[in-house]
Amino acid sequence: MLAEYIPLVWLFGLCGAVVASIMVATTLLGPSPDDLEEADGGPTPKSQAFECGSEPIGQARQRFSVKFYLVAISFIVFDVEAVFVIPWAVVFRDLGWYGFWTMLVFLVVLTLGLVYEWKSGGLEWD
Amino acid sequence: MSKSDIKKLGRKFRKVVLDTSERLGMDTALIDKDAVREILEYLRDEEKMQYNMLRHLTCVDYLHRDPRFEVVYVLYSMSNKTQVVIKAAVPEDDPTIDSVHDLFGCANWAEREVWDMYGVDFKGHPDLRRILMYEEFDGHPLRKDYDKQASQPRVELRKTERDAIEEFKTFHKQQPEQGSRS
Amino acid sequence: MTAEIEHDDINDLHTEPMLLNMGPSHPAMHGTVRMVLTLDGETVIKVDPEIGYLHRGFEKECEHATWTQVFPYTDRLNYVSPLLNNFGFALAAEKLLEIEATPRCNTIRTIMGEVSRLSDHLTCVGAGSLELGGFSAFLYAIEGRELIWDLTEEVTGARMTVTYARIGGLKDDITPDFADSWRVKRERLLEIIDDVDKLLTKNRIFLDRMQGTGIISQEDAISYGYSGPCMRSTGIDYDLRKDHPYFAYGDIDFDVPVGTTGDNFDRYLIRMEEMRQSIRIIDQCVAKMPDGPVNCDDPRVVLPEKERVYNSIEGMINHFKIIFEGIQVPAGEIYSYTEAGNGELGYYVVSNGTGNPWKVSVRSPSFYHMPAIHKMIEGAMIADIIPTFDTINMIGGEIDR
Amino acid sequence: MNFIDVALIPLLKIGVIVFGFAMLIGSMLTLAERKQSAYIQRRKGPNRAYLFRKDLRLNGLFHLIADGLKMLLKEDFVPHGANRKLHLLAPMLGLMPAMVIFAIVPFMDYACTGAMAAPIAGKDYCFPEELGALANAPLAELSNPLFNADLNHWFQVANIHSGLLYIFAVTGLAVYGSAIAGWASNSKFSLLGGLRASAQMISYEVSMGLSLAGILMIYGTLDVNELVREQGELLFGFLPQWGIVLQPLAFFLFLTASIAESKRAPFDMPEAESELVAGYFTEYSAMKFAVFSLGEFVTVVFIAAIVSTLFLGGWQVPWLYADGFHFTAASMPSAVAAQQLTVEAAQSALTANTNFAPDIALPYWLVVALRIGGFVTKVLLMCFLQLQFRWTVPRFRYDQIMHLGWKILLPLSIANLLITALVILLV
Amino acid sequence: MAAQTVTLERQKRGFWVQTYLPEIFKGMGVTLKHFFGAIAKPSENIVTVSYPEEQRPYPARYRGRHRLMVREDGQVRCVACMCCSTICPANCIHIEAAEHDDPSVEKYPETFVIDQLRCIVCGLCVEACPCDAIRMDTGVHCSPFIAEDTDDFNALEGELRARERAFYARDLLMEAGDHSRAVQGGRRSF
Amino acid sequence: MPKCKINGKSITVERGTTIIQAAAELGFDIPHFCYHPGLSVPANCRMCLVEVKGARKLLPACYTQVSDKMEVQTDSERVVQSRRAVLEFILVNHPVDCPICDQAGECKLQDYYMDYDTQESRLRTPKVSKVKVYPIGPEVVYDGERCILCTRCVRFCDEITGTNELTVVERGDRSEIRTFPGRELDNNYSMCTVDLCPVGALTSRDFRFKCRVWLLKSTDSICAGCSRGCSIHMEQHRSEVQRYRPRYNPEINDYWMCDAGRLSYKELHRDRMLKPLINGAAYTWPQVAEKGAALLRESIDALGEEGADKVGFVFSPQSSCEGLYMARRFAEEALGCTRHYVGGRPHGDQDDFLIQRDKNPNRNGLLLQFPRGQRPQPFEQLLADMESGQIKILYMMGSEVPVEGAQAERFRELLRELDLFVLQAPRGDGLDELARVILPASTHAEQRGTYINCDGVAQQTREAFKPLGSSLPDWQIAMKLAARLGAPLTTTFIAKLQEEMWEAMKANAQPAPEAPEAETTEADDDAPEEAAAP
Repeated sequence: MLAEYIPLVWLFGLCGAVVASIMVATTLLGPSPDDLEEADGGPTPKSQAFECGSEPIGQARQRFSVKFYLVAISFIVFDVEAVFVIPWAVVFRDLGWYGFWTMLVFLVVLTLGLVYEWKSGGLEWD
Repeated sequence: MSKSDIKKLGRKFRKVVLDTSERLGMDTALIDKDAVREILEYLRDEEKMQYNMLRHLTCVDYLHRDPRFEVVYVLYSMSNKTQVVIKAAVPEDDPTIDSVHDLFGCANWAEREVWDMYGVDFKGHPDLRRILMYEEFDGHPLRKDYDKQASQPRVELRKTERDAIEEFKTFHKQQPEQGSRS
Repeated sequence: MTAEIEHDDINDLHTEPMLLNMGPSHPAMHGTVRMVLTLDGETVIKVDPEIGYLHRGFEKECEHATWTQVFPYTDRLNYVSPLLNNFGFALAAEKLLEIEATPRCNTIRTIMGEVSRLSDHLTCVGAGSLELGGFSAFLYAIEGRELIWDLTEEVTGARMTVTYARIGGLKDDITPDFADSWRVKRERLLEIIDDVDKLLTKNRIFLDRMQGTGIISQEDAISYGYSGPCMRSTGIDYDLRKDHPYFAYGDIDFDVPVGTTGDNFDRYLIRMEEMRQSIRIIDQCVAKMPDGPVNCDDPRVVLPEKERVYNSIEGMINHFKIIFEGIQVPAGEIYSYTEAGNGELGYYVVSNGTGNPWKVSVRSPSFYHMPAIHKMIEGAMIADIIPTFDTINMIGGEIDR
Repeated sequence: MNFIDVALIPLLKIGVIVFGFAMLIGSMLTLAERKQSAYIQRRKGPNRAYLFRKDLRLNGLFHLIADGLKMLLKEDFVPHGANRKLHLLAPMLGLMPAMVIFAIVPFMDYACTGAMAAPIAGKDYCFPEELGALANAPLAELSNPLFNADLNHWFQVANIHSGLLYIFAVTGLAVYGSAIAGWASNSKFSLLGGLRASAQMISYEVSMGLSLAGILMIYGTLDVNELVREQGELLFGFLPQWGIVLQPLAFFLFLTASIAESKRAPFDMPEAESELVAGYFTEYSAMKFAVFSLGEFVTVVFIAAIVSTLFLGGWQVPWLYADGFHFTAASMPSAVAAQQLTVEAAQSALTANTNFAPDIALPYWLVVALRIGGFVTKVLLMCFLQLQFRWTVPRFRYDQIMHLGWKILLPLSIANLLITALVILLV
Repeated sequence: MAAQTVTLERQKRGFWVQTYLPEIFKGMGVTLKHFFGAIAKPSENIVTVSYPEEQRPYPARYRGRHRLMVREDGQVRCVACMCCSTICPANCIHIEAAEHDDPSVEKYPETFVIDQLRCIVCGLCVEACPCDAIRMDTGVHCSPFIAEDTDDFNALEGELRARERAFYARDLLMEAGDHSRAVQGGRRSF
Repeated sequence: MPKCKINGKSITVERGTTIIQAAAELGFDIPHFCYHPGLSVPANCRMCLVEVKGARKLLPACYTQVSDKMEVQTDSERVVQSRRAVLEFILVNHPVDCPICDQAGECKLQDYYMDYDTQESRLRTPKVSKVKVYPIGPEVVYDGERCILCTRCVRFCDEITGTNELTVVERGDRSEIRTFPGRELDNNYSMCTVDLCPVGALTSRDFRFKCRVWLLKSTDSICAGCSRGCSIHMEQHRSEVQRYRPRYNPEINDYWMCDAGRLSYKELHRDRMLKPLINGAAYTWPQVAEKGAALLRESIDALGEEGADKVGFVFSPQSSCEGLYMARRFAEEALGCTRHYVGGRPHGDQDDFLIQRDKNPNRNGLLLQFPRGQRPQPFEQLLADMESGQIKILYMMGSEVPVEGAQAERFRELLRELDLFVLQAPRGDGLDELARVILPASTHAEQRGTYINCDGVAQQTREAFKPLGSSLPDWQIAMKLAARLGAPLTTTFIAKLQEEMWEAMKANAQPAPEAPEAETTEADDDAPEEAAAP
């Protein structure tokens, strides 16, 4: 059985090697950057992160909007749904009406969740 | 139409309207600079005039003349389609005048430009910064005694960036409800 | 329950505001403006536009130039429609000199002005599409603009920096085959406008981006001195060509489109419609082009014909005096206004009676549109800045002067 | 388990399919996109690069080489304050998933080394030369490589039974590339781009998964090869039973969701150049930058491949079966009969009944070639369509994308699922 | 009333607009039309001009590189009256006058240099010339660089040389010159 | 005292005043070609015809004297008509020469054409050809076609110089100005005819084709050619003086100036030293002040107790009073030097009109810097002192020496023997090779300064352009060095310095010379006060 997965091992290995060698190649072949750091360890104008030519204000790595987390949480809920639905779908013909009703209940519960999130503004962006 | 407006203005504010003229189709009133808010507000709100749009705000530097500056307000009436020009004389030794940014929204930037270019200080302006030149610029370039070819030393780092960090901090402090829940 | 939730939780879902410099070197900032944005996630809380990156000292230069030498500078104000700036200044100087351009000159100015307006609007609509990701519509519009610039080049000798107007007239008469040239280009332009229309106007993605974003109210528009398509989008029919006709506009039949809500989509629609109206205006002008001289008959102002200059001392003296002294404009001051691509282009010109203007102050439409941008952007999302900023059509050369 | 099976054949397949096809088409697309957009926009497009002679330009073909070399020789720049390791890792994570996902894309059915493969009810069966133990097995066993040694999956890197799950698994990985790139760069534009990318990709993954449920219900398998085989059946006796025919809504849902997954216009929010300059790869240069865009293009090829596989019949050429064209179901044994037959009975039924001859008989190698060609054509067409799409429509706003994903695609795919279930049960 | 106001009514979005698809297909139709048009008839439908090989003809009025007209005897027409350098808004014309051996000429430009990089191509100099000595109708645009010379940019020295090449001196400007029909110094009789 | 009305305005004038003068007093400009206030009045151009009430014909305003109750119209229709006619006549034979004519830009003909004529040419016959580029004198070129025969030049030679070289020959439209046979226009003031010529018929050989006049920027200044110090317009283009033009000053030079003085502007740009040098190495001013002061201090100290006594200081009568005042204070307070000498150019020719024997413009100013009795000694004394070794250190202002020939050679030799030679001058004149410290000073064209001429009239120069190179006005150099030598001269602004200077000069001179009228003529007052660099 597992023999089918042997090509995958090869594939992952090969792709990884190719991508890594590209990375190494570009680092080696391109001109090596210089004066990326001021004497005090600060960035030179060249090595500064891009902010339209102005000096960046504040930190780039800060807490970002909670809405992004909301999406992540919603994703978990609905991706779990997908995880349940897909095996069910594959064997759906065998399950027949019984399978339909059970899944309907499951889906309704989840859809209610979606409706609640929708109504409470969890899917709004401003 | 606006001719009578300018006359009416002259009659109503006899003391502060120094001169009126109508040359080249420009209905102009020269006024005392202290009355600028009063007159502009009157022109804007008066039922029959409704000069509700400030078309242009600029300043002219008449070097060697007293008063040296003239701040010019070009007003337009949207309903009557007429225009008047109000000029306020500003002397060289006291280059200040009242701001009208709350009467006309566009005066905000226009006044900043006049400050930048001529150094006329608008009292009551909320944010009188330079607008076209950089903060560190020395002098007011459109004054007639500023040499056209004058050059200024290169500025190493612009202060505004630093200020923006300060501003960020104060913003953060003043409006904690806008910040994170902490 | 919903309301409760909104009060208790949603408003509380803010995070640290992020300060972001958008511009000056940012693809959507038209090269020359910087906006310091305070962001909450994707929402803009506060915007502080900063201009001046393209400041060239236009007004200072003008004070040191002769009246004629100002024209090359005006080309560089709104560099997308240089002819309109040219004519605006010519009109101001003529008002000061109290001379009138000839009917033929006025008609040509009307034509070329509208040609420039077409290029302005095509650029604006195209760039708007580009910045929303619709690259093809942009390039179709640019193709149209190229056609227009070809036409401009045929007439003026240059594509952008035309220096075509002169006080009291024009550099040259219109080309003899202008009408034919226009007829060909007009067909293609209409096709292009239709293509852009098909790609954008009813596309829901485009509608979602444009409708209901960047709204300015009538009161704000008046208070901030809005003009042009931005003013008309709010429903106020403020168009100087209609209210105070100049050049040949008084005799020409055209519509002034106005919007209803003052949002980006209205401004887009108005520009699309104005392009069609411009074509209509040019058609009428081409049809009834008056004969006669182009330059007015005033030896103080207009250079004598070359034939006279080469062959008679009188012409030569006249020529010399105008060249080295400049046109002597009588002392006085004037606020002269024309309807440029973006709105009211005013020149406040003061003369002290010499060959150099004492002051030339430009009321550029963009300079009056930009201060109110916070009214349109604050509370919207970052992405809304893009169409809003575009339909305002800020032109760096014009705002920074 | 010999060396040839374990190493040589897989490596050969990887070489041809992943590097020879996916990567090649992907990198060709970089040029194709520019050329195509040029023609759309009445331009000429890139045509300057030349090889050896100045007039040897081939209309810009050498830009492929020139651009690659240029990217390779550019300065590799890491901004100050960036996390160097993650900064390096991110592009690799951007390209890797797009490449490894090709493992399960079937370019052809198994190659039958035994007796002539023949269609029964729209499906090909490979009869071994010697039926042997299979003679009494149900017909379905013919497709099982455990029993039928003559099945050779030469046209698919890994013949995994749960191929679709593998797809979901690997696309899930793609999020990391852009998210890490956005965070590692220490730039606000990158950060916003990375956040957008991750939120958008995970949002659309839900719809993507659910929109496929209908397909799964109909064909009842997770094996990609089997899915394609099922699509060869004829509906109403003449219409190939492709996914798009049975699940038109799911087709649009899946296409939309997968384009959104690939972060291309009109879903290119994470890299929206007019807002975020270049989004999560703002701070990337040289080949690192190119790897991101290469990843994007390989994803385009992959999406084209998977959409073709799931909805456009994969390697199926309409009415073409192992022995030639059958334009109606009447020229094949019917499905109900076929399923109950043993292998031996089926073979004898096939050979006995002259009615089951193909309408146009073709040699097997030609059928193989046509099918591979057909699949490649479909993939290219879908690539073209995606590129065309990009040059036509403006881009969404960020909240509109989330709106589309959560409020339109998700409910629609749930509805699609239920309706499909109902239809299946009722019909 | 010549101009009238027209209010642009906003159409309600129909169902099909809301479904995205028809309008997107319509848009695709436009782009596909152009795509196949460009492939089928490149000469008509591709508007790009591949610049160095193909060149668009400039219209007759096009203001290009300057040229100095010459007299019948091949000498420069210019008499160094400085009108052009006076009116030039960019100060790009530098003239040094000198006394000519021929008393009928009297004055000629010993040095006449136009800095083509400073020139803003406004054409005022042509208008200001009282002798028909300077013209901009060459139809060659003011590029001081020649394609083969781009290698010079590798070095600073090369850049400086390139800057120098932008200074078009009298003889170079005269190369494109031609006889003018205008009479020098005026016709003496009519 | 007749009282008349011109254009409706009344004025009372002295008897004998002409209409043109009276009108000018009222601000009415009557066009004229042949009339010149400094010359006799021939009334031959007919340009200034005005309408006088009661007179049948138009009367020449330059000639007609104002009488009581006269009513004059200077711009009536008739007058303008007549002017147009006159101009048309003049232009009939005028060549199309503006492009090559130096006068274009200050040409009366051009001005009047634009003001009064602006009609097209009606000429249908050939123009008369006359002589062109005729060398009428060594400094002046004549163009017969441009000449309008106003005879100003002829009258100038008759009345002012009395040399009588010029006359009008031929008649009618063939008339030309010529010199008498065997002579040429060669006198000390011949170039004044160029100024006088209202058109471009007489042009200066020196200024010819050098620069268009409309590009020139004019500054009021003085001529430094001799101690007369004629008032001039100094006209420069791009920081280079192109010419001098006499400026009307009845106290000094009226309308005139001599040719030598007129050409003396060349001195301003000849052989300029533009960088401060110490031992041949160039430095910035702060460095030079530092090192130069140290060098002076060391050299003085090296000479022992009596070191200061061996320092000689040469003052230049070419410098302005301000420079000399500061130099004196510098010499006395900072160096402690008491041996003062006078440099400057040697004497030359003189005549009985303007040219003075003393070729230094500010000798009077120099002398006034010192109290009577302490006046600096002559240059010959310096030579003697150097010869006898009493001077070991020499600080010299100005590179001119009033000795010539062998003495000058000897001076150069003596300079070589010095311990230290500091030269503070605009020009090197060969002395810069001998100096260890070179301090470039700016000329009178580049600074504000006061000069007192041979008659004791003080005049001010103004800054026509910024000092060339790194040169500085004398007074600023003195201040820079003095600050480093520990004896700071505290003045920062030139106005304050001038006040102090006048106090000192008044004290030194009895009777005190008058401070100059602030500005003599139409002065642009906006030249910023230059502040000494701190």
